[in-house]
Formats: sequence, C-alpha cells, structure tokens
Amino acid sequence: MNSTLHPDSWQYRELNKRAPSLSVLSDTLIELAEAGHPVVAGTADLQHSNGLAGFAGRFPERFTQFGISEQNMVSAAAGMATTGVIPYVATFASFLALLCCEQIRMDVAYCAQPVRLIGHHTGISMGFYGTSHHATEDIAIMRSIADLTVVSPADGPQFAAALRASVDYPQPIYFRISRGHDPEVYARDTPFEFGKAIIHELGRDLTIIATGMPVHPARTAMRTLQEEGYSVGLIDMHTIKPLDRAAVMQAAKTSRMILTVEEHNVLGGLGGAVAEVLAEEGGGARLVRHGIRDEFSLIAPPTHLYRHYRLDAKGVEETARALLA
Amino acid sequence: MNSTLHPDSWQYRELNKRAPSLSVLSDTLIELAEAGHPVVAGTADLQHSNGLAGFAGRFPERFTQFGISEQNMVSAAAGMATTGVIPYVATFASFLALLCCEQIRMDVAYCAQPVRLIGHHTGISMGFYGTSHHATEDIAIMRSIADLTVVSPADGPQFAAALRASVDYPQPIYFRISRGHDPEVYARDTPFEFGKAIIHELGRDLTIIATGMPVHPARTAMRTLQEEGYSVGLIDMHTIKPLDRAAVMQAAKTSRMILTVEEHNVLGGLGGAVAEVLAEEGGGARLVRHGIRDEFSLIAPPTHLYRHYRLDAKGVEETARALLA
Amino acid sequence: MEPTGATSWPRNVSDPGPVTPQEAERLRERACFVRLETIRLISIAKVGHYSSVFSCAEIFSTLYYDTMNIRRGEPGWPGRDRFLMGKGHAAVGQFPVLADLDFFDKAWLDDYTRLGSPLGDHPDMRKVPGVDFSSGSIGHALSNGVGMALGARFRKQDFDVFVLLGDGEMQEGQVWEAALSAATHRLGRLVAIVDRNGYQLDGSVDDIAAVEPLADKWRAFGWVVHEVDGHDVVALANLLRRIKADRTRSQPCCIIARTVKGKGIDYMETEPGWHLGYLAPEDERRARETILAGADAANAEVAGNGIASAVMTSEGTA
Amino acid sequence: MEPTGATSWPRNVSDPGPVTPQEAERLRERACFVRLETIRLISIAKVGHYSSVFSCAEIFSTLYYDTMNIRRGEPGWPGRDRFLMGKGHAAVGQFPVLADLDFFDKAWLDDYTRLGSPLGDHPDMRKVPGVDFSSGSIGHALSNGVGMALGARFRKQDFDVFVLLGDGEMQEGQVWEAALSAATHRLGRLVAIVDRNGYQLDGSVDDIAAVEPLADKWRAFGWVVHEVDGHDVVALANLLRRIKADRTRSQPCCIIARTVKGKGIDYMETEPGWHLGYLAPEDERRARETILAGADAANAEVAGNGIASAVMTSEGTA
Ligand SMILES: Cc1ncc(C[n+]2csc(CCOP(=O)(O)OP(=O)(O)O)c2C)c(N)n1
Ligand SMILES: Cc1ncc(C[n+]2csc(CCOP(=O)(O)OP(=O)(O)O)c2C)c(N)n1
Ligand SMILES: [Mg+2]
Ligand SMILES: [Mg+2]
Repeated sequence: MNSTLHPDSWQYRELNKRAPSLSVLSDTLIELAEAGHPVVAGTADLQHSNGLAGFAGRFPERFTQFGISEQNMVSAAAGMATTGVIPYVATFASFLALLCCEQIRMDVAYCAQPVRLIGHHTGISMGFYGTSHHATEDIAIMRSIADLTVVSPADGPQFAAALRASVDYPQPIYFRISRGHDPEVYARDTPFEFGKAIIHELGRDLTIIATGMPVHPARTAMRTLQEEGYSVGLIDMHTIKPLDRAAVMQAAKTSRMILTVEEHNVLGGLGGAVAEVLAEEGGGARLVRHGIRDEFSLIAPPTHLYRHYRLDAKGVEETARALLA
Repeated sequence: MNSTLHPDSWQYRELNKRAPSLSVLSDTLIELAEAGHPVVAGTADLQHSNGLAGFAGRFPERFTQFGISEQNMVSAAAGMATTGVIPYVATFASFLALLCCEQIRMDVAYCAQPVRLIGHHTGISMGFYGTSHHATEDIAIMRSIADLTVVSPADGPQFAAALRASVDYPQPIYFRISRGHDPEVYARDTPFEFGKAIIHELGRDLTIIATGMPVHPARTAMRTLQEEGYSVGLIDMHTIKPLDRAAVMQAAKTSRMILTVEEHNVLGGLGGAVAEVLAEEGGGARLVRHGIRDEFSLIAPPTHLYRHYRLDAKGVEETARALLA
Repeated sequence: MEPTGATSWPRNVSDPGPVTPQEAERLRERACFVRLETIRLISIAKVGHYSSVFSCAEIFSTLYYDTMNIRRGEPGWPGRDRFLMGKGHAAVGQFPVLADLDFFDKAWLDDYTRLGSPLGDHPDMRKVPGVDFSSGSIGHALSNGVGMALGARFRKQDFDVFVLLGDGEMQEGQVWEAALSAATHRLGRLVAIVDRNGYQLDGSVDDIAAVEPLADKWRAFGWVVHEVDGHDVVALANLLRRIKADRTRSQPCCIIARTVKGKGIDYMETEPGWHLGYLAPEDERRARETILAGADAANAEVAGNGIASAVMTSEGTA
Repeated sequence: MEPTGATSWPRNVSDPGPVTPQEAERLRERACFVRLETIRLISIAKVGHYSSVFSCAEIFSTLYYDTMNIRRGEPGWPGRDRFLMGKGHAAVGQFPVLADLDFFDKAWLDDYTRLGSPLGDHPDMRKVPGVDFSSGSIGHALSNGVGMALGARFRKQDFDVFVLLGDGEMQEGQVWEAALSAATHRLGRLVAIVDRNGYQLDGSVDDIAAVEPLADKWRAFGWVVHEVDGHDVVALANLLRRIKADRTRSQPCCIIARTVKGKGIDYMETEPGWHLGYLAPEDERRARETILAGADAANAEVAGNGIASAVMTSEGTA
C-alpha cells in the first residue's frame, strides 16, 4: 500500500489482512497441518478472498494455486487425495458447486475421495456482483449427489470446529461458507458433530430451523418473539446432509409450525430437505420455507440485500410473526 | 455395414437408423423448421445417440456439431439465441445438467435466452455405463435454477408434443429424456400444456405421481392394483417446474397416500417438489418417495437395473402394494 | 450524425484509412473519460476494479468510438457489432460509455450498485441496454461470441463480434473449447482481444500459470494473431480498422493487447492488490488529477513525435 | 519373478536399453490378447467399444508389460506407476490386463456388465483393483493425473503417472486447463499419451474440430511432445523406456500415438460407426481369426525386416 494514501483508501490484499475473521479457514488448516495431519490446500485465484494466502505463506509446499481453472482444481484435488493427503480446495460457491458440479459428483463423491470443498461467499453475500457470483442453488445441487456430506456452518467458530472434525471424517464434504465476517453465534470450541443439529430451543408455537449465516438473525428474532410472549424455538441445521431427521421430528412433534430459514432458493435446499421428512413422517407441524423465492436476486450491497430479502433479524422476525398472528 | 457380416452384428449408426422411436427429436425439429420456425440444433458428439443426425442431414445449415465441448455448446447456444433463433441442444443428461450446470444457470436461465436443453439417456438408462453416464441428480439441479422450466416427458409422443409447444414458450426449458425406445403411454397428438399435469385418475387409497419413463410402469401397476380392488390413481407430472400445485393438492385431498415415482434420487427431485407442496399446504395425505435412494446405482443392462431398483411395473406395483397393506 | 464520432458509421469500411491525429486525440480523451467515470462510480459502490478498467480503457474507447458499427441511442439495432466482456468485472468502465452513447439514461450511473440498480459489478443484458451478453463468470464470453457469430451466419446478419478477455481468463478451459470451435467453424467475424495486463486476482499471471507463449497457443488453435500496445489508440484503432475493413477474413483473429494493469495511477501499476480496492475522496481527487495530467502529456507527446505506433501482425491476413 | 515380464521391475531403469525381439514379440502377443479378450467380453455385454480398444491395444500392452513399474498381484502397491484412462470407454480392453496381472480374480471377467459386476463400460476405482482412477466423463483424467503428480511430489512418492487420452478428448476444455497446470507446476513425472486414431463418436475428429496442429498445441501449452506409431510396440516401448529412464525430466511430456481406430479388423478400420457395436457369434469367430492371423503376420514381418521402428521426438529431452 502506497504510504501517501489516505488511511480510508485500501486495496484488496491489505484489507483482507485486516479482517481476522476471514482467516478461520487458513488458521485452522495451519493448526491441523502443525498437528501432523496430511492436509493440503488449493484455490483458483482467490487466495485473498478465502484467506488461504495465510496458509500458503506458512506451508507453501502444501498449497497449490490452480489459477482460474476450477474444474481442473476439483479433479486434481481428487487425484491428489489418492496419494494420502486431505485436500481442502476453496473458491466462490458459485464456481465450486455449480461450475464443478459434475467433477464433484464424479471425481470426488463417486470416487469417494476425502476432498473438502469449501464454497465461500455463498448465497447472496456477493451483493452487487450479481447472479454469476451468487449461489442460491448450491445446497440443492450438492444435496442431490450421493455420498457427499453437505455442511453449512453458522459462523467462524463453528466452521473451525467442523474443519477440525473433518480430518478423520470418512466422506467427502461440501462446506458452504458465507463471507467470513458474519456475527458469531457460538463461542470458540463449541462442540461440533457432523449430522447432529444443534437444538437451541424448541417452541410450542414455532420452531425456526436455520442453516448458515441466517442462524444468527434467527436467534435474534427468536428472542424478540419470546419477549413478546410467543413460544418460539431454534434449530441450527448445520449439516444438511445427512439430515438430522430426529431433530426435525422433535420440532414437528413439539411445534405447531416450522419455519425454515436459508440464504438459498426455497426449492430443494434446507426447506426442501425438511419438507421431505415432514411429508413422509407426518407429525402435524405446518412448514413455511423462507429464503430466496426461486428468483435471481437483485443487486445491492449485501446488507441491503439481506434486508430486502428479509434474511436479517428484522426480516426473520417479521416473517415469523406473520405466521404466529 | 460390411455386407459379409451376419445380420445380428451391428454397428452404432446402423442400429440407430433402425430405431424409429429415437427420431422423435429429429423428426419434430424437422417438422418445426419446415413450418417456418427459426429452430436450430446442436450436439456434442452424440448426433447418433439422440438422432439429431437426421435433422443435420435435412438442414445442415441449421445444425452445429460442437464436438466434445458441452459447456461451449451451451454458452454458444445462448449466444446464438440472441440472433433470433431457437436453439435445441442435446447431449447425455449427465453432461448437460451436471457438466454445464453453471453455464445453464448463467447464460441460459439468467440471460433468459430461449434455449431448449435436451438431456437424454437420463436416470440409469445408460445401464452398465455407470455413474459418469447416469443422471439421477438432474431434476434437483435444474429445479434449483430460477426462470428455468423443467420437463420430463413420459414417452415419445409426449416429447414431440412438448417440443411443438416449446416454439413459442417464453422461458428456457430443460427436457429430461430417456432412451427414446420407451413404451408409449400416449397416442400421437395427445394435447400437452407446460405446467399442467395429466391426471389419469385419482385414487382414494393412493395416488401415484410419476414423471418421465416411470409413468408407463406406474400405469400398469395402477391397473393391476385396481383389479385387486384398491382405489389407486395416477398423475403424470411431466412438468416438474413450474409444478402443478393444484394437481398435487387434488391428490392430497382425495387420497390417503401419495407415492411419487421417479428415475432420480429421492432427494430434491419430483418427490422433493411434491413434499414441499404437501408440507406447506397440508392436506393430510402421507407421502412416500420412490426412486434411487440417494446412492450411486449399480451397473447392469438397463432393464435389469429397472428391475433391481423397482422402477419397472412390478417394482412400482410391489412398492405401492406394500403401502396399501 | 453525432459529433462524438461514435455514430459516424456506416462509413467507407472498405478503406477507412489510418486514424487522424484529431481522431486519436478524441479516443485518448474518451479513455480518460472512462477512467474518470470509473473512479466516480467506484466512489458510489465503495469497492471496485479500478485497475482492470485502466488496462483496457483505450480498448473500450477505440472499440466504441472508432471500430464498432453502432448507432447512438439504438442499443438494440440488429445490425450493430457486438461486444462481449469475458472480463465482466471491468463493466464499471463500460457503463459510462454505454450511457454516453445514449443507450440508457446517464442518471442510472448515479445509483451504480444500489439496491435495484441495473448496474452492478458485471454487465447484465437483462437490465442494461447496450450490454450484448451478461458475464461475471470468467470463461463463458468467447463461447457466447461463437454462438452469435454462428447465429449471424445462419441468419445472414452482417456484424462483427468483439470479445474482450482477461489474461487470467486464458486459464479457463472453456476459452479453449470456444477457440477450437471458432477455428473449426471458420468464424472470420469473431475477434478476441486479450487484455494482456500481466496480473490476475492472486498475482502475476505468469507466476500462476504458464500462459506464455500466448500467441503460439492461439495460433495452434487456428487463430490469426496480432499483437499491439493496448494503450496506443493509434495502433489499436488502425489495427482494428484494418481487420474490420478486411472482408476476406476466413478465420477468427485474436489481438493480444499488451497493457499495464492500473495504467495511469502509479501505485496501482505496481501493486497487484489493487485488482480490487477503494480510494478515499482525497485520493480519488488526486487520482483524477493524475489521470487528466497523464492524458494531456500523452497528447502533447504524440503531437511532438508524430504518430509512431507499432503494430505487429502475424500471419498477415489483416 | 514372473515370466510375463510385467513384474520384471525394478530393473535398471537408468538404462534399460532397447527392446529385444523377444520382448517385442511378447508385447505384440499381449496386444493380441487384449483384442481377443475385448471381443469375448463384448459378447457378454452385447455392445461395446471394439474399435476404441483396438487403436490402443499396443499402448495397453506396452505400458502394462514393459513400461510401468508395477507388481503382479499388488494393485495397491504405493510405489506403482499410475495409469489413468481419459478414454474410459476403452476399459473393456484394460480389464483383461488387470486380471492377467492378478489384480483381481479372472472369473470377474465372465460377468462383465452383469448386475452388480464391478466391471462396466468404464473403469471404476471403487470396485476394480488396479484401476487408479475412475473415468467415463471425457476430459477429467489429465486433471486427476495432475493431482496425483502434485501429491506424489509433496509426499515424496516415486512414481510416474501415465494418462491415455482420446483425440476427440482434445475438444474438452478441462484437458487444456490440466495441460496448463501441469506445465506450470513442472510435473515431469506426468506423461500424456494421445490415442490419435482420427475418429470420435460422430465421425472424423478433424471434421468435427480443428485439433490439428496437435503437437503445436501441446508445445504451446508447455509440454515436450513426441510422436510415434502407436501400433509399433518397438517404437512405443523404446520411447517410453527412454522417457522413464530420463530422471532429469522437468516438464510433462505428451506422446502423440498415431493409431488406427478399429486396428486389425478391416471393416472397423474403415467404418466409424463401429465406435460402438456388436459382433454376432459367427462374426466374432471370424474376427478372432483375423486378429490371430494379423499378429502372426506382424511378428513374421518384423523377424524378416529386423527392428526398423521410427520414433520422432521433438525437443529432444527424452
Ligand atoms: C469462473 C470465475 N472464477 C473466478 C472469478 C473471480 N475473479 C474475478 S476477476 C478475477 C481475475 C481476473 O484476472 P484477468 O482475467 O487477468 O482480468 P484483469 O486482470 O483484466 O482484471 C477472478 C479470478 C470469476 N469472476 N469467474
Ligand atoms: C464428457 C463426455 N462427453 C461425451 C461422452 C460420450 N462419448 C463417449 S466416447 C466418445 C467419443 C470419444 O472419442 P475419442 O476421444 O476420439 O476416443 P476414441 O476414438 O479413442 O474412442 C464420446 C463423445 C463422454 N463419455 N464424456
Ligand atoms: Mg489480467
Ligand atoms: Mg478417437
């Protein structure tokens, strides 16, 4: 950074260095590598967006820069895994889950290689970058692929815990990550188990089942509504596949209504997964799916989009209140 | 074909020339082109598999052979559409819906180009070709993309009718086609309307909602079970998106149970779409989703696989009877 | 019809002759306009791709104000030449040009990236008149261009298709699928321009991937290759005029435009981290001054030296 | 240790010397075995890719019975050279070799493509010992190979990675992504072999796409290129021996193996429709005879002429 510039001016790499929350991926992988796990990492020209530049600096021999060739990265990661390493490859969710969908199915999931795919800046978090950079389809797409675990952490600490848990997890994993500077729901070292939802509370009137970034606003909304006298609960469904059917059924048996909240199309994602359980198992609760309503998002700065699509605390609260009325 | 060969010997192109049912795509496009519609077609080294060789012979200037570059084909089709043509591009469903998922979202659906994507040999119809050539995820994937219509015709006549209806349909369409020699359910010229399910019958005990190839075995199963005294119905949900919610709700209000049948993962496909409606709208019917149970299929000749995965008439019948018992 | 020169088409395309000093000055001025407007729009967005635009500002200005057959105020004119942006993230520099050509209301620019605006980080054909195809996912645009050229041939439409590609974009396999396709179908009306600015998001293109020998790659894929200084409007415009005037083109051609990422602002030229960034108002003001001063100097220098721009053309068909 | 020669490794890799006439005869015989077994297995499946195997039968035999460092009966030996099939649809010719090397029970072959069999149209690493990576979707394998070579380098594992690609496969962009990646990372242990048989599913490769000049493409992508007659086991084996023996390789290399699709059966050589097909028992029997006769003739001819195989090597590093 040129020293004569005003301190409010910034360029990309400098800015990212100032964002410690961005470094969860890199820090945790460094920790795992230092602990002796055979982790390696790679990206497709986005090492500053996902913070892997930190890992690359610490362990250059464990890092591969693939350039803008995402499909090659995924297939190569699968090939690499056969030599006994655990590759963590990261790029924007749209360029991972969508652009590499077939490579993920074939080379990673079908070949059962322990690749960890990290799709970051998912949902509409890329704001005014628009549709090409949004990913409101990735849960549906990844969930349709057999033998692939799909995880959508709510915040940095949970992501870190999931990464730690991933080193000896048998299946390939798709992680769906937001921007890396999301408000935190959990304290560091909160236990994490793949496939086991975190039941914050169950509500008699309503239980919110949320995944990823929306867990935080959903919790805020829950508290506000509780203060108003409603019995509202919250389940953090961080693992979308395999889905914690028992947790869904607990909610279905306790609550009059279930509201799923996701930064994703309401078709085929978390809401779809919950609907499948409810429609098959019954239980009586009515389901409402909240998210992007099968449309391409407008553009705007991310927080404006969250407000517009009612994925901030107020939006979730209002959506829930409308059901409770 | 070498004339000294035994008549039972065959090579690919000759065999395909002998299969008239394979020619629905080509014949209908020829018909549309002759009627003055600006249809063009393309494929990625599969003109004998999808029969487009016929169209190419009749209208060489309207046909583009893209070679083995599916993604280029899809993006180019979208570019071509801007010049006022209606491109129909066809390849194996796995190489269309999965390999080109991102190009379909971005260049076709988001850019709202009137491209018609024909994913053929879908499901497990490629038999012992295995996972790379199977497509049991394509409904879930295509359904997650906004502004894209998803259609899964039951047979050749319905496919032909849908193709005819597609020339002035405003949205891009993904057609999910089987092998082209599936038993026929409909007579030629049976009316077809996008988004309007064909309600064969509604059953008090059970209504089967099927899509694509399984409609035929489902109809056979229905008849067998009716003869046994059960009140069983059948809906052909040829359009998976936009889904005919009214038809689903009619079944939900009439029937004690709904059985979805699809040659697709039970996650996120037709079963998922129906589950979303039922879980939100209620109606009381219990849902069972029949299809590939979130696993990679075994290999075998197609009919053996259909038997194994209970997607033939007997399999559907037994699945349904188990529910009725 | 219009004084900007943008709508001086159709002119005698068969022999437009070389660029005059006045025309060149005008193109430089429009490149300067692109840079200044980019700075203004990014001040609204509070983040943007200055340096990706600065490397292709002269390419924008030459294409839109000299090369392309377009009609002011008629973004949908069927006979227009098409322009596609493989490097869609430089749209912030394209939008001011489109507004300047009366393709849409200039007031739209003032809401750049605000909720509901048609103008975001990438060009969007669904929302922005004058955008010939949407982009944002690097690697699709050349295929889109292949499709347009194929469609035009079948429909007997008479236009050229220009596709601007990043040099990092060379790493996307789909580009090579499209390159092969274009050569196979002998799409002579397709022109790719590679903005060879040497940097991509994570650093130097050549450190990240062995894209050199780049001209050899395109040639081996069946394209005619030209190399040019991408900031030299005279060289660029003359090359593009010759290409356009050549009605015998039977193969697609690729122009490798050697450029400097961040051209015009010293710290952007030397620090790849500026792929994305933000200038505080004070720095923004200084950047404007630098750009204006640079443009004056360029014009003065050229006026002194005469027009001495070099264009290297291989295979000599254009 | 074993008479087949397949397990004669490790031998003096630094200078294995040229192939002896006895070795060459053995390789021809194993290529013949590949063709015959392919015919047998397809008679079980009732449809298959005869001609895709026949073009690379000598490549299979040379790699497995001469070039590659592998251990009979130990498909999982970590030090083994890896072999990947971009053209996975030729697996029907690979399976008999894997069985012959005691990687799995030969009886598996008899159930080729039957319900639950591990052996289908494409190689499946999850089910078939000796398959180093699954394929079927054309275009992935070179990337898989890039990953293996990268992994081996990091893990300090000492093996080469051979990737067999179809010439139609050259149209998949991912191949060029992988090619760029391999050159960038200087993966000297990666060897691509292009089965340049001239045909793909819909017809002639060169009609469908301008893949020529193919050697120029690979060279422009940073690879060392060798060209060889892919049916000449002596030329092939000597070239591969020299490549393997060269411990100074710092770049990936590509062998363009000129072959004939359907090699050995006249009507398959001339009719591209045989990409996929079926021979009735009577024709199957005649095809076997033709293949056996052809193999005898080849050995006789070589015995007469001495070994006169030409290998063209460009850039001369191997
Ligand atoms: C498919 C895809 N992958 C990644 C990105 C993220 N991205 C945006 S700009 C950029 C670097 C582009 O570099 P280059 O092509 O050299 O463009 P320029 O230097 O002209 O900005 C990347 C990786 C993207 N937009 N699309
Ligand atoms: C991605 C992908 N697209 C299409 C196919 C269908 N397919 C199977 S073989 C083949 C032709 C292959 O031609 P080539 O690479 O030349 O192989 P060979 O001639 O050696 O059989 C095609 C298109 C495929 N398997 N994978
Ligand atoms: Mg660049
Ligand atoms: Mg071939």
